[in-house]
Amino acid sequence: MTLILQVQAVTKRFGGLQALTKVTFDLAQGQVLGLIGPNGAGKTTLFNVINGVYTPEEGRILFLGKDVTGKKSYELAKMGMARTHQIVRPLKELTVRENVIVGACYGHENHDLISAAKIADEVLSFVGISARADQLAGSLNVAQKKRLEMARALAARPKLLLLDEVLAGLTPSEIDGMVKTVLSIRDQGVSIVMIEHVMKAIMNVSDRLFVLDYGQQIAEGGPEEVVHNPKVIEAYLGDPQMAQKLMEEG
Amino acid sequence: MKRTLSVFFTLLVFASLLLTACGSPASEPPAAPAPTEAPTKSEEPAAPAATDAPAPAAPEVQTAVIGFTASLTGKLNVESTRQNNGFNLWMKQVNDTGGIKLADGSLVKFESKFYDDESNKDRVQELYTKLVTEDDANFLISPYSSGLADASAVIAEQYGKVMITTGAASDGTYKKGYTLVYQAYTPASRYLTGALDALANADPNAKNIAIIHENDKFSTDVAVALEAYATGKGYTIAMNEGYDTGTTDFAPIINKIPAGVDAIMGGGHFADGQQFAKSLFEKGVAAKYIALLVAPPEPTFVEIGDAAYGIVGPSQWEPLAAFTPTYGITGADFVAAYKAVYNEEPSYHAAGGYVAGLILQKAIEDAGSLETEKVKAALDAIDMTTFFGGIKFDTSAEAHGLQIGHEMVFVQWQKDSAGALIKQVVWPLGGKTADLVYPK
Amino acid sequence: MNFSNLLTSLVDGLLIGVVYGIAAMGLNLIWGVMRVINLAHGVIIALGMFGVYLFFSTLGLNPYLALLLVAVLGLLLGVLIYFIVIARVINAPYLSTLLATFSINMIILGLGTAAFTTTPRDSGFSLGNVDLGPLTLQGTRLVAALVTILVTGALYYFLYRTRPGKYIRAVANNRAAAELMGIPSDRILALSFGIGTMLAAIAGGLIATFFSFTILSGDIYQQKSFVIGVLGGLGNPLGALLGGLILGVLEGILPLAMPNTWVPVIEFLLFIIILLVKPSGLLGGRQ
Amino acid sequence: MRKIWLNPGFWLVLAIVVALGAWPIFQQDAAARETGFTVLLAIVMASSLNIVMGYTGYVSFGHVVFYGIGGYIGMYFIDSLGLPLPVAVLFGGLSSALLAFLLGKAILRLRGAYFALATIGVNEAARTFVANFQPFGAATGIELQFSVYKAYGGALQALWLVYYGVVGIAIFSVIFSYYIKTSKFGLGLMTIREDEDAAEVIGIVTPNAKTWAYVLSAILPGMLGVLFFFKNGNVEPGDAFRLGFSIESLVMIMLGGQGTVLGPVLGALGYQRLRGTLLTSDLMIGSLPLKDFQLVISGFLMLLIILFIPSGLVGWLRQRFATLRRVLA
Repeated sequence: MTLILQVQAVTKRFGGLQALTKVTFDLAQGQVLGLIGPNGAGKTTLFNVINGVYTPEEGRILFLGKDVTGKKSYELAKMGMARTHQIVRPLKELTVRENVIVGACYGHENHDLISAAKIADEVLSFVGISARADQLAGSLNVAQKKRLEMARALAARPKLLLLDEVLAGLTPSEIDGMVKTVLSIRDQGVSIVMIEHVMKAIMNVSDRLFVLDYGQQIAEGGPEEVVHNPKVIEAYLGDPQMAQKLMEEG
Repeated sequence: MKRTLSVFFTLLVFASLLLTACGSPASEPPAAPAPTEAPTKSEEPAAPAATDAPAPAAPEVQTAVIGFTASLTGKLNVESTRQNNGFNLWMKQVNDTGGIKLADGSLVKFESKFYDDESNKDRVQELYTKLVTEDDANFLISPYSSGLADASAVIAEQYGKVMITTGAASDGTYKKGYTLVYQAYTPASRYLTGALDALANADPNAKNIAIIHENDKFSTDVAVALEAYATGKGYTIAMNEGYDTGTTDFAPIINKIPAGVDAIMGGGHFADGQQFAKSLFEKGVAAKYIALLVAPPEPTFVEIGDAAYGIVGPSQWEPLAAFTPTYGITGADFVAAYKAVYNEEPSYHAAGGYVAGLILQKAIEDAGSLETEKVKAALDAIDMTTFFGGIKFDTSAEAHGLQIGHEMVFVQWQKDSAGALIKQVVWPLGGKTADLVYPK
Repeated sequence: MNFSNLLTSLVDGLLIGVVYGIAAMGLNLIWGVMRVINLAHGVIIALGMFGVYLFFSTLGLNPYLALLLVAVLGLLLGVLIYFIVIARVINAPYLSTLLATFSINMIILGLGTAAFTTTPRDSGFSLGNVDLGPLTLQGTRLVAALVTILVTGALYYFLYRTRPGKYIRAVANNRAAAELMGIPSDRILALSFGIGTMLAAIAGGLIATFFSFTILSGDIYQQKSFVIGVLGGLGNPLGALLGGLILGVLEGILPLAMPNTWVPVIEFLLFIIILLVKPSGLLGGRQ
Repeated sequence: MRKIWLNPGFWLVLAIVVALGAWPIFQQDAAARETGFTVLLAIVMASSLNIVMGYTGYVSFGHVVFYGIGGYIGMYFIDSLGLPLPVAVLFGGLSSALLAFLLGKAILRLRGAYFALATIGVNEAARTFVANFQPFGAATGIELQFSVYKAYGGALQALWLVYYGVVGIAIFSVIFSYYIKTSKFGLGLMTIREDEDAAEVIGIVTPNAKTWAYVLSAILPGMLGVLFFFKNGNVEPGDAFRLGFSIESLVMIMLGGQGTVLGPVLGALGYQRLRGTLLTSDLMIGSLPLKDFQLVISGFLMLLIILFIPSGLVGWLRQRFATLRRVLA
């Protein structure tokens, strides 16, 4: 089993604030890792560090077995990493198709416009927004924008996909659709790290869960094992609703 | 095919667009004389001069168009406006007296055509080409500054039109090989040399001078020529430095003036010169002699009050300087006529505008023709004294058209018996109205 | 170069620096509160010059009394410009605000040139000189320094001690949050723009008491204001005074060490370098 | 779809520029040529600035720096080294590109208004530096002898030659502009314009893309500068680095519509014809000539456009009439 991503004792500080403390985990090829934790636990920061938006103060990140600590986002993209943003970032004045073409053009396969257009059409129908292809991206609704965001990441044909709360703000039926999409992405052999608050969905999707609290990793393992971990429940008690949910689901 | 059709359609749309876009120039073929503007041959019923013309056997009257651009907006608008006024005064006078009689007996009256060049170079060539080809200008007058005059000179030469320059003082313009460009003013190289002569005359022992000038083409040309002239005469140049165009705070450069300097010379244009004089005064700089470009001769220079006292400045012309003209009106008549029309004292820019017309008038009279070649020959031969001073052009190949007959006069702000500031001509001695106050 | 020469240059630099400071203050305030670079700043400075000049030379009003009037007119003009123009583009991309303020500049400049021509004016006003050892200081410059310090103090008091001032700071900090808290952001922004133009007009009025000027003279102060803004921290109106002093001293001292015409080259290179290294300004300031 | 020659929008913009350029040549009319020169110059300045501003989203007040530097280098080569005009024009373009490359590496790190401010600084630094730089004549600038035109068959022929040069550059500039817009590179630039951080995550090497956009926008102004100053016979720092010229180019783009190919062309044409008409108009407002108010009128029109149709003429048409999108590139 090859490791696609290795995060080794990564620490990130903002001024006096310790955002991540010695975070360590591995992700094997073709697996889905669920990243959970209360608000402000440092999940998106961890994505930003993996993705090259921030450089960690300590620790190393290995992608495909190579040390990529401190590399720029675009270098990682060229190596086959793609991500979506928690707050969607459509390129508003471009059409939906153009948005996705950009992803295909500048991903690690480095397509020209014509082959990128083909990939874009495939991906758009895969995520189910082909009908909107010629609309300006700014005119989509939230759910469509989330799908667009995913489509753009997929068009890069990534080896590793970082999904930041792609389910937030969706209706239950939209969530079901999106979960299916994520699973079929995994079935194509793409490794995924996924930040999510919708516990039911993430437990269905993830092979393993990884829990962050105040920048520290407090648990890691299979979904069932993790949600029964007392430390995790304690951490979520700061967020009573969430603790309640965990208890129910457990 | 649909696609081909749409291409075709687009081309059609474009073609119609184009027709409308180019409609206006197309409707006036350039070869035909423009019907409304600038009639080349017509009577002038509206002009009061029409009544002066004797009714029987009226000679043919043609109208010569004199074209130029002026800086109605932008940093040179004052100088430019005065120059226009002077020129218009000349034109009015000529037309009122019935025009100029040519060799074939016909009369020429004048009309002017001018555009705003915004004091920048972008459109100068476009506008001069328009003046020549669409407005059918017979003669041209240059824009106000050297840079713009250079650009317009290319067009004048190309179309074989005589151009009189006023305000384009840089010598460089006349050393570029133009053959039809004639300078009405004393060139930059001699702007301040007279001020040095005046100093030498007043105090043979003052040998230490500082030159501080605006860092632009005109002022730098003046400063370079002055330094060369001064070193040639055994002066020490204690400093020669520029300041950026638009400077208002002169304290830093004034603080650099070494102690023991006898004279400070330089300056640039009006605004900076005025402020420079003011700052020198306020900082109590102890120079015995201060000579600055452009600003001092202007009547509004005195707004700075006591700071103006003792400041010397070169002027192309002064109302007080009494030259005895061999051609044209006297200085006193010019001043009276100008005041009557514009209700202000004429500055040298105003006189320059007038004299540009006067030079053309003399050349056309001598040539008896409006043809460029004949007028050019007449201009080359001019050697006259007007109310403005001597006028004679260099006819050598190296510096054709450079003004060599005219000398600057130097004014100094002095106090009259009542203590009010007045402008006196102090140099050349022949034209002086008062002695140089030295040390100031 | 001797000591008294250096001292003179230093003091001259401080005196002009104060003027630069107040000229930049308004630009900085407007940028800080509404993220608008006001390209009409310079021409409003020039209007301030003409205001004081006209009141003084035609009505014979004391220039400092005239300055008060000019300040009030400046405030009104600013509020007017805000409601007619700025309010409509404040949420547009910043290019719109740049060009909108630039068109205001063109309009005022065109009208100003038509009305006043570009003949330099000089108020001819003087308060005499004060001699201090090797230094000769003009009264008008000292009063200008005093007025600037008073204005800066008043601005500080206003921003930190009064309700509208605190509102302005709240809006500058986070407009959306301020609106949620019930602060009438439109009126606060109008007030800020008004104060910004008022400061420009005051700066112009002060300059008119000791320098000659034309309708185009504001430009140079506008450009210096950019440099000062970057020195003192863009968006920090109080940093402007400090930035102005730094620039003034640099302009005073540098010519002693190099040809005068190289000073602006150094000045603008410094500007670019600071922008690159520390865009929030040498003296920090909010980002 | 991506093939340029099948797109009517490309033909429309090309045809407009070709027609504008060809008109004075067919007429052999000098006044039309000079007007054409001014308009085409503006078109090239606006189109090239549009690559940085419209496509990439970086507002530059320093576009004229490239025009000025190119002009100076070209004039220096003609005057001091006696190189022929076409070579000087090439060198002008290349040196501007080189300058843009170095500058871009430094200042394109800044975003938004900070970049805009830095470009003002660059413009002023360049102007004051050249005013001190002796090889370029410092404040006096460089003057050409009238006889240089002899090598090109006299001033008349030289002016026509310069005009052909400008027509060629203008035609090239719109093809170039269209090509970039429809290329993969152009798509990358527009991604940066829309969201630079997202662009990096997607995999666009933003520092390189921005620098190349800057370089590509600098070449043609550099070439134009040589032609313009050659035609005028002299160059001075104040003419070469006139901040107002950069701002006028921005205005033209805004008028026509930023980010479109046709917009800067129509904007430049409209702006220059409007200014030209106002400057030479004989109309009077009361007792004052209209031309005294040309600055006011231009400012007022510009304000109206910014307030009411901020996407410019072409942008507005594209929004209003979606069917026109294919025609209005």
